Amino acid sequence: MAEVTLVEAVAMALGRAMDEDPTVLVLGEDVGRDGGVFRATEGLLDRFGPARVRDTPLAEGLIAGMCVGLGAQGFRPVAEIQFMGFVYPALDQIVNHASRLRNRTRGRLSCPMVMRMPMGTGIKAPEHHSESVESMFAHIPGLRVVIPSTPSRAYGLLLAAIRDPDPVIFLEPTRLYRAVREEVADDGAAAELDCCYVMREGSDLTLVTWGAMTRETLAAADALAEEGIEAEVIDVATLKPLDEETILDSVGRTGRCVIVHEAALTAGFGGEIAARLAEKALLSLAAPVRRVAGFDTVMPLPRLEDAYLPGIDRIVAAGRETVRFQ
Amino acid sequence: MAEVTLVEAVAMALGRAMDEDPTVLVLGEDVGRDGGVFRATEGLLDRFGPARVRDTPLAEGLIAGMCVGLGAQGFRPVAEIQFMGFVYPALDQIVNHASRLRNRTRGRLSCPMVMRMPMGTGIKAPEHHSESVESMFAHIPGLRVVIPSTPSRAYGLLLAAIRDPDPVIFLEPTRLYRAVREEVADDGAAAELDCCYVMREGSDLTLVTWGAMTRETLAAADALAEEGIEAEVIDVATLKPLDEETILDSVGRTGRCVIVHEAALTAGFGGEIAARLAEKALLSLAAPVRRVAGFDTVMPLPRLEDAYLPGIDRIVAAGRETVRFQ
Amino acid sequence: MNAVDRFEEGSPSWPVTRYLDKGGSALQDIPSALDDRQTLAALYAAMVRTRTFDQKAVSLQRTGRLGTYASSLGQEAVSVGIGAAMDPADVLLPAFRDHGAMLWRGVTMTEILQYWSGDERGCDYAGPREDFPVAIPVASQAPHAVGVAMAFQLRGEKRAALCILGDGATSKGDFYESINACGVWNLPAVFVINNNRWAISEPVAMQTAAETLAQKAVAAGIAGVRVDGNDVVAVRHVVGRALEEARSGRPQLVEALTYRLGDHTTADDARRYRDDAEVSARWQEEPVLRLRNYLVARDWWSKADEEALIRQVREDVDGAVEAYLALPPQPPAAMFDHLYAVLPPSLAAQRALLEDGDG
Amino acid sequence: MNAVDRFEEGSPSWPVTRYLDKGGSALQDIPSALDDRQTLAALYAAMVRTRTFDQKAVSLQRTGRLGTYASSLGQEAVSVGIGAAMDPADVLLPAFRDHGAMLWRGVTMTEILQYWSGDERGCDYAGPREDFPVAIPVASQAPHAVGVAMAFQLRGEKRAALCILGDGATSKGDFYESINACGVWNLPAVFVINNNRWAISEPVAMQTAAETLAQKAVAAGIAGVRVDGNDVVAVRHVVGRALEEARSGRPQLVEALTYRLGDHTTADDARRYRDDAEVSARWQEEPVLRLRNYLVARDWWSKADEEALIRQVREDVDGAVEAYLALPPQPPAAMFDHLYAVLPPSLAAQRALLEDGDG
Ligand SMILES: Cc1ncc(C[n+]2csc(CCOP(=O)(O)OP(=O)(O)O)c2C)c(N)n1
Ligand SMILES: Cc1ncc(C[n+]2csc(CCOP(=O)(O)OP(=O)(O)O)c2C)c(N)n1
Ligand SMILES: [Mg+2]
Ligand SMILES: [Mg+2]
Repeated sequence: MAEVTLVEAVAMALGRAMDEDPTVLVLGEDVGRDGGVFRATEGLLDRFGPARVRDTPLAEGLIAGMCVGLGAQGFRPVAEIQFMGFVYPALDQIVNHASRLRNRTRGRLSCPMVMRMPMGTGIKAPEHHSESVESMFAHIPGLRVVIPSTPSRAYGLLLAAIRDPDPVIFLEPTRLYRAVREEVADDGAAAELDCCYVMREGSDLTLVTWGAMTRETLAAADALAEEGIEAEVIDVATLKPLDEETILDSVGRTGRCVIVHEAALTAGFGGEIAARLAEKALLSLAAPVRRVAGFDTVMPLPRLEDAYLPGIDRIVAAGRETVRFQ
Repeated sequence: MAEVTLVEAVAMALGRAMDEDPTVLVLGEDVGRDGGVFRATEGLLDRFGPARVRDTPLAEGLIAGMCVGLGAQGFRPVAEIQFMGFVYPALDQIVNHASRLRNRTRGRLSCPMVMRMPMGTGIKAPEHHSESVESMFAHIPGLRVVIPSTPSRAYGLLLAAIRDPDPVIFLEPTRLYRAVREEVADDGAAAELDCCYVMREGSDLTLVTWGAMTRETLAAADALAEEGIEAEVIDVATLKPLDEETILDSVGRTGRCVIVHEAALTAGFGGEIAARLAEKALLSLAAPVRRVAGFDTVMPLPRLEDAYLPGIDRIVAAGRETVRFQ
Repeated sequence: MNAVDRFEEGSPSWPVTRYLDKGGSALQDIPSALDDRQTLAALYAAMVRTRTFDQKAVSLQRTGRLGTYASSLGQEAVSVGIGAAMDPADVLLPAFRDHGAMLWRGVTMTEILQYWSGDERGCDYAGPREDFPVAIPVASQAPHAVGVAMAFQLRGEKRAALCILGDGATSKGDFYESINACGVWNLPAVFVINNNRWAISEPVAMQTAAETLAQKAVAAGIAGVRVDGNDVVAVRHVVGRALEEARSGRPQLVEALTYRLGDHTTADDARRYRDDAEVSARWQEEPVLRLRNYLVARDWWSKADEEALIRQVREDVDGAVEAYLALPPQPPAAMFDHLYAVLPPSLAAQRALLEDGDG
Repeated sequence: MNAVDRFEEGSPSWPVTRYLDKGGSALQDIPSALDDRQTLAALYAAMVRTRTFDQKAVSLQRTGRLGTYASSLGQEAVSVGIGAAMDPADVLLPAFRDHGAMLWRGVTMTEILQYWSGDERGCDYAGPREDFPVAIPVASQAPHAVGVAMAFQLRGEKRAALCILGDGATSKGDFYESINACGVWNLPAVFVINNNRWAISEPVAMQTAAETLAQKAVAAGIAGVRVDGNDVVAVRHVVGRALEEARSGRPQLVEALTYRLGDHTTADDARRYRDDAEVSARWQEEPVLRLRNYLVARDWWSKADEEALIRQVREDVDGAVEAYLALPPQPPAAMFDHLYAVLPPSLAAQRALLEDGDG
């Protein structure tokens, strides 16, 4: 069993999926000889050849639209969008077609595609390389929106996403690509979609997060533990469709909840989770729900990236205040 | 003073704005001789000529991108997107450029553009003519998102939007275009942006909504009044930046809140409002917040449109249950 | 307004293929593969069928029994010619005005009416199972054709994807991205531009300064040709040849010159923006009479043939309308039935809300 | 891999304008407006300046004092030629690799460094106030050029918008939509395609089957020409003529053939995907030495000139770097300062959170 980073786990899952299913294709900009700008498709060209590992012209709308055609024909395209900031030209195809083809044709045609893309800050890249607009996708009926937070989760969820018969937006936190190594068995075992994962148990407070912010959130939970506050940490993992039970169950026990995300606060996905609590857990809530999120301003260029990103301190402070709230 | 429909009020505001400011331009598909498919630009070509009222090639990305160039050059383009379902090709320009140009250049260049588009169901048009994805725009820092609910509000808010120095997404509820007539003076008076409007006062319950759903919501409030429940009805009008004070103030008094919108529930803008309540009005809340919203499925073709749309009954039921909640 | 002039046969480097002149006289020998009564009569019958159906659909809309509908009046030759040129195994990716091609390929009139009545089941074609449904967002079907064609190439199948687009669609980026990609990969795809001279109220001159739409192929490094879209023989032939080329890995762009004789859709009133005189003049070029004249001149079509055809087509259309009107409505909860392959449990409550009639 | 062959002078219908051959010998008379020592020496100096700056920027990045940076090594002639051809009143809409043009137009080295260090203030150019900042999303600047050109047209000004795009950008829909729209409206815009043969790891053959990129103009019905992008004289001349045409209402597409001698950016390692031999061969064509050879041959450039220039440029670059390194950081709350013209009160709390250092 190899110790791998998250991006290596992605490559491993892609290789596995292509191995076991000849209908799986990989396409995108620089996914071939270059192996992807983050090396997520490294080695695939040599293993599977240029027919199945295809460098595309520089056109995200085309990439997404091709996937719809390939999907309708029974292929399982896995497309890479080089950075989330470049996904917008693909939105028309994702929203108006990929998410609707099955519904529109009453199941006659479908769209078993995966669109992978790195998201979020943390690598000090130029503008548009640090987007977190997962809530835009989470609003669209017919899509799945999945965000892994560890190498093994990335491996398992990506396999599940590729095998899933419907379109999946698979968001890979750039900041985690090489942050940690983990033992991941290349055993073809998928992880469960459509469910939250409890990363840490605790009875005083529920911290809900996903993607890269799981790291800061776990660190904040450790810091809170030193103050005697035991926080449960939930990794939402699949934003859509949302497994609200796990969250409601936890908050039902703790009565206190802080939601953490990197995306801008307003109309971010944290709002949806807070809303579910206000609707379905009001009587359990012993303190106001808090959101620790990105500011409602344009993600700054790298110099101020860290100032934008919700840090451990802000999470700890929000957790502390939430627990102390009477 | 003329009795006008909402779409006539839009045309009136456009004419007024073009009259008083030579930098105001109108552009889009079929906005010239045809006067727009809904007649929102009727008469403008004859009054202002083809240089200022411009039929564009069929390309929404181009339309939005041109506006960025025109805006940077000091013009105030008012673009029409024919239906909200066709706005996605423009998203790259809206999100990556229009909303960011001022910030990116530290104020050197800016983007005083308005993108108007009809939204929502109600006219039994084919697919993609019934979208309500306002929350996608509301998530983007640097934008204003404005939705009028009456002819006079449309007139005043559109003038304000055109005069505003920053990009405004101006969403016109198709269902209201010809639903009512109202006296609107063509006096050039703008309505206030960035604030909610209280459409009806009441002390038992707060109903929060916007756009077309204001009609059903007001009707529901009337029905509730017959049961002895006095509902306050708030028209959010500007979703971004959000005036949360008016909402918090009302719920602070009523302790009960139902949010109504046509867009799909999950990650819809109702989630943001419910979240604000869970964060900032928890102690005032005497009952769980309720959202009455579109289902999390693809907006069906016209035959099932009415079944998709949250109806008066659902609002009344939610209001009643919320007030009865102990 | 007469903004379409330069779209006539003007450009010498982009000649227009045509066999029958406006009046139906042959300008050159009809391609031998088409030059028999049966083939031409079938093309003629399909155009009559399409037009009859179309008129019925418009009248159903006018009487409140159909939703907004996009008529193909005057453009029957483009659509029927495409349908006839395709192999059953090819895949059609139509726009929203291509009823003739869909009907030829076996989509039923009832299905088409059901779709335009606002019922998704109309897209679950019993016939051509792999064909794409109508594309409403203009040009958005073009990249799907790239994907479909790539699927054929990957499987080594001798099939082609045929995508129909309007002249307005040639302004959209997805059109260019798609023809360009087909060039890169030598994909078996044919893009037919139905140049009916108008995109709602905008004449082609408002879409492009290009003298022809066929020449847009140059940008992609693929072949582009023009055809008289009111001459079904020419369309059938040129598109047929294009499909052969495509199946051999040479993607093609075909510009078919026709004219939208009707309103844009039933929601439109074209008199707001175009002269009646222009429309009347274009009636002189319309495709149905043109082919009939030719058939009659060759003694391949009699009054009796015509009457029998009309009777048959009316019967078919009436039968289809009857079947359409008798269709049971979808239950509201059906809106959840094909959202995902399996409805996630988290949506069950919403579905139940609808089933309770509480929706 | 040698996928770019057909992009050499191959296509007879799309000739490449060139004055100096690889070695710097004149192939034809230099346009008289440029044929003096001062003009050519200025072009030479600007290329040296650009290259020196570029190398410094890369080394700053390597030593952790700059963010990811896109070098223009080998492409100085395209960028400088454009800068020199433009009037100050024209507006530049660059991609992210066009430092030479920006510098010529008065953007300072310090500003460019500040931008690539991740500080928005680097886009608040003290010089060309109307020029657009660097566009990161490929081809997304093209429609801005349409808007800018339309503004000039509306005001009746004799100015042009000049938009620079990479070869990869010609695959994106916004490029086609923009050139097409300029054709429709006869807008004063020039689009220069910097064909440096690579888009990160993809050679041009992966972007298009078109034999040239200039021919993409045919799709838009506008003029398209090719120029040797390593011959600054040719670039200066061809782009200058294109700008004149554009200002008279005839939009232009110019394909400049050059080569990306360096990595895509400092985050890239080009040896992963392209042969060293290809790069070495291309070094024989690079633009700086080419012009120097010509100048020297004409006795317009001495060793002393060269030394003086190098000294001056180094001094300038060092001064700029010093100024850059001394720039005070933006306070975190600055991220709210230009979000809107006036910060909405509802955001004051978030801004305050940052100002408290609590962020
Ligand atoms: C992306 C997009 N924008 C706008 C519309 C609205 N619309 C429907 S049809 C049409 C004109 C299409 O013209 P053309 O492509 O020539 O096809 P035709 O209607 O003539 O068959 C427009 C603007 C749309 N459907 N899709
Ligand atoms: C829309 C978009 N997709 C992807 C990227 C990532 N990316 C940055 S540069 C580049 C290649 C650009 O190639 P080209 O246009 O030839 O310009 P060059 O880098 O050669 O100057 C890519 C794919 C991007 N910036 N924008
Ligand atoms: Mg048309
Ligand atoms: Mg390049």
